[in-house]
Amino acid sequence: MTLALNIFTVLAVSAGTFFFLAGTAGLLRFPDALTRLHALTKADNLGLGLIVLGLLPLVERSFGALKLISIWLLVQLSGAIVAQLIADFVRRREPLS
Amino acid sequence: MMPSAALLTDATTAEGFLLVLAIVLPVIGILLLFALGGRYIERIVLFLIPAGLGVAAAVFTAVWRGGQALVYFVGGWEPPLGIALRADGLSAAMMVTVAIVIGGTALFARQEFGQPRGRPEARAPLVFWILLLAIWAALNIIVVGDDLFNLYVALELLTFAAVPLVCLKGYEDTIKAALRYMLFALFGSMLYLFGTVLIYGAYGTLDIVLLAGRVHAEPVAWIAAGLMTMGLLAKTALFPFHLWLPPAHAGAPAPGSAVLSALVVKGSFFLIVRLWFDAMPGLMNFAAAQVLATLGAGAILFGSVLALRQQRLKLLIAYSTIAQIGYLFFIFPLAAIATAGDPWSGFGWTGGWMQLFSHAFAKAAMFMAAGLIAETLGHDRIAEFGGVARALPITTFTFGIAGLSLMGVPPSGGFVAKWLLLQASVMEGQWWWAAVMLVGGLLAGGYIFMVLGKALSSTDVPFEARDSVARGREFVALALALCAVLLSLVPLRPSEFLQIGRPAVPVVAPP
Amino acid sequence: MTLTFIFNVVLVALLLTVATWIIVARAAFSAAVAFVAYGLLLALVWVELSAIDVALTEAAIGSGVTGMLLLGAASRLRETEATAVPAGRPLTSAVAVLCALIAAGLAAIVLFPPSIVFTLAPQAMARLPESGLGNPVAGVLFVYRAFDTLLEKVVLVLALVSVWSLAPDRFWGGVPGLHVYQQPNSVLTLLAQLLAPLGIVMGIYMFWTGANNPGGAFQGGTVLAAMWVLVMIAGLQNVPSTDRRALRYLVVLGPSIFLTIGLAGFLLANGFLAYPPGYAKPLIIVAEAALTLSIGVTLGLLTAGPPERVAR
Amino acid sequence: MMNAITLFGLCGPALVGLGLFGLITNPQPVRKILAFNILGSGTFLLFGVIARRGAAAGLDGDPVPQALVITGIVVAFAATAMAIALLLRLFEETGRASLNSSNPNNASETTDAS
Repeated sequence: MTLALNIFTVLAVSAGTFFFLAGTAGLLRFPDALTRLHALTKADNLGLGLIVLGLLPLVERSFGALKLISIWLLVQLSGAIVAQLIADFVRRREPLS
Repeated sequence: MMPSAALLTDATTAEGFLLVLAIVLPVIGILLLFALGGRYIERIVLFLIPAGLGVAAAVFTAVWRGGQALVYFVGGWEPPLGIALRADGLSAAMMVTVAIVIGGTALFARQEFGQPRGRPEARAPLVFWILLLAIWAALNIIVVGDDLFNLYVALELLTFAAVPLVCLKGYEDTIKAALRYMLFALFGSMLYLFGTVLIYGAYGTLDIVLLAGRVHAEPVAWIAAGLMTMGLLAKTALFPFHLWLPPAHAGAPAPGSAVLSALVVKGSFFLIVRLWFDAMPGLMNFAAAQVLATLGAGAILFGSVLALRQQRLKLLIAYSTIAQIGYLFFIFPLAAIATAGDPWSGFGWTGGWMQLFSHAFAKAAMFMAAGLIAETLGHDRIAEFGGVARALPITTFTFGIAGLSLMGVPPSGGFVAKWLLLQASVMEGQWWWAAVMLVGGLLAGGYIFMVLGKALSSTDVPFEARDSVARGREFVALALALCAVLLSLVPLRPSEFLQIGRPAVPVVAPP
Repeated sequence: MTLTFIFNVVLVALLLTVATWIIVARAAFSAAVAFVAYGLLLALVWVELSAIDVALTEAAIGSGVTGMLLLGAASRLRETEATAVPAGRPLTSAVAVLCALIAAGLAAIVLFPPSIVFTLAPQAMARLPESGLGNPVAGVLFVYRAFDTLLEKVVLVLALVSVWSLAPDRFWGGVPGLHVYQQPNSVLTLLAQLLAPLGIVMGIYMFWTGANNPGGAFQGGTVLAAMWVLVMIAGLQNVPSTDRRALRYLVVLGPSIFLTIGLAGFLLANGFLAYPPGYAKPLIIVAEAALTLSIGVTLGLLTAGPPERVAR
Repeated sequence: MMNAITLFGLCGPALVGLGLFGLITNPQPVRKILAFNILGSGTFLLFGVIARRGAAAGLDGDPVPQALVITGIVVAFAATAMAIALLLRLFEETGRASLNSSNPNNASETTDAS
């Protein structure tokens, strides 16, 4: 059981890290602000979600698990809204694109 | 929560609570003024200034009577875990000087920075009084603080109070001067803090008394002392770190200039002395002392020559401050390496401090006089000073007798100081400092007489009659200048009071 | 070479890269953006150094509020950058050599530490039970060195006075020039509505737990300040005018209560800033509660800047 | 031997060097303020390493330096806030944000009747 959980942790965290890497690559390579934003938010949500999911079995107390999940939720919330704000700003500054 | 067996020979003394009071009183004033606002300025300040003067006098008396330092362990926690306050003779004398200059400044500024009745709270008055009280609190901590980090916080408090004072008028030039001052100060405080960190790492305490027994002449101590000294020199505006001072001190309103020049730069100088003489007594050697004094000599010559070339009175006085700060640094070669006995009983020690006290009174008086002249004329261009003496006889007289101290001519505290320092440099066989002092005195004579000569000359344009209110302020400036003169009553020998509570002759075994 | 060590090497490499970028980057705005990232990396270093209290402070104040101030300044000053005249090359090289020498000297001190390691940890721990606190850092801040903490609060009040003093005379007592987001009912409003209640709970929790766990008045107060600024920027609450009595009382509330408790020590305990036996913890909690509130208001006002328009 | 603590300990001096360099050479005040913060964080980091090396009595570090760093961070923040406020005010007055100054003797009257 522990082994299975450990394998799960390794897989999930690795997958999460991969998404972060992909997101960073997108941030660096994509041509304009909106697509970069797209890459970044996707990676953030998925990557962090997977990492949190992977870490959950390692947490000893349920309060710790609650903290982990709330971190993810908070990042989701702020990430989504900040992305909106940036997109809004870009749209207003460059109405043509 | 009684302190356990004290590690020190010192323990909280009976009158130690006075030191807390000296710091807390102005702090209460700051909080009250901020909360209650401009309408209460008169009442709060009118209560606090005499109370603070009283506390300073009480500290002075207690040290005088007891013949030993006052000590207070805050919260009952002894160092190294806790913070100690300690007032020796020197601290007590500093505290009284600070209180008198602050008190004088308060009287002088009452009219200029009064909250106008029946009007909404005005900016400059409220800010001025809060800053003045903050400078007072910070300086009181600096003179009695015994913990290097606590002193860092006090140093920052002093800076944060001094910088806005520079640009209180809000003109473009003064804001620029304040920003430059701030950047110098940031540089200085970080270097000081870095040295503090190194000292804690090497010796496990920040208490000055404990450090004296632990510090050895080794690389880490040298690097720490070097960085801290450099940082404090930047705040003291010793040549070649003086660039920020003239525009800052000249740009502040007159009472602000008085406090900045008379007291604020002395705060960081005081810490340099605490560092080398109290915290790290085994570290000072001939070469280090010569370097510091050489910078001082540079300041005297450079500051005086530039003062001579100024066309505006406030800038002239500011450059004169740079020069007069230079003399203070002669204390290092002339007191640190006393040929006979301990440093405290030598001529150099007393001479250095007399220079600080007399300059504090004289410079405060001089900036006030300059403020009154500028107010009357509407400008401070020296070339157009003709007739000032007839219009403002008391102020011109004030400027003159304050000038005596800067030149080092009797009867003045400046004469006592410079005479003692000359004596010390002859006794120590370091005649070169004597030569610099003589040249500095001549140059000071030059710029003082340049101003007086213009002021005494006649003019075709008659002056308008002044307000009668200004007469009171003229007398405040005169009183401070007379304090500098009164210091000449101090006997021309090493002061016993300034030796009270000084540590025994440092004996630091090599590592 | 353990995995943790490799992580630390990467962390330090990143930290130094970002720091170098902050110093050499062409645009001040990108340097300020990098500074926020730098602060977060630094907070990780503090975690690695087992100084969680400092990590929280660094993240909240060092990176968060300081970063916000710097970003604001850099964006307002953007058009002035072209006019700055860089220092000459010989001077720059000389200073670079000098700074490298200083850094090398300091590095030598790190590499060859003194043979005796001094620490106050045993003394601090031995006397901690007297205060009833469980967090030794809180013990240092509110018991052994409470005087530093009190003075630092006065420094904050003074910094606020100084910042306000830069207002032109006609705006004294007016409203700070915080830039409010122009579009009402945007997603920012939503963020403020969702995040602010959570953040306030978080800030109070951080102060409350600080007596026994990492946290405390500074960190909690900073979170409160951030929430308040967010609410103001989102336009949910007006930026208050600086002549409001209540605002001034809130700023001095914490320092005043702390000072009062300190002075009461003269009568009730072993002197200034000493606590009567058995009452140390409740008194510290009271002081910290007031300080958290005052820090929140003061930091918020410092971020908002000097008054820039007349109160309505 | 190189361990993580020494690594962080070396990071401190490097940051101090960088910060000093930026503080002295960069002409823009806002960059000087940034450099001051780097200088400060290097100082604090070294203090943190000293604290970590003082681990004893069941603690992972000496709490005294840790507490001092917290106070230091707050004071450094206050300094930054003040410096930035000054800089922004200068910018509003002059439209510029540099200290390239004129001779103080030529400066406009700063000592008029006040």
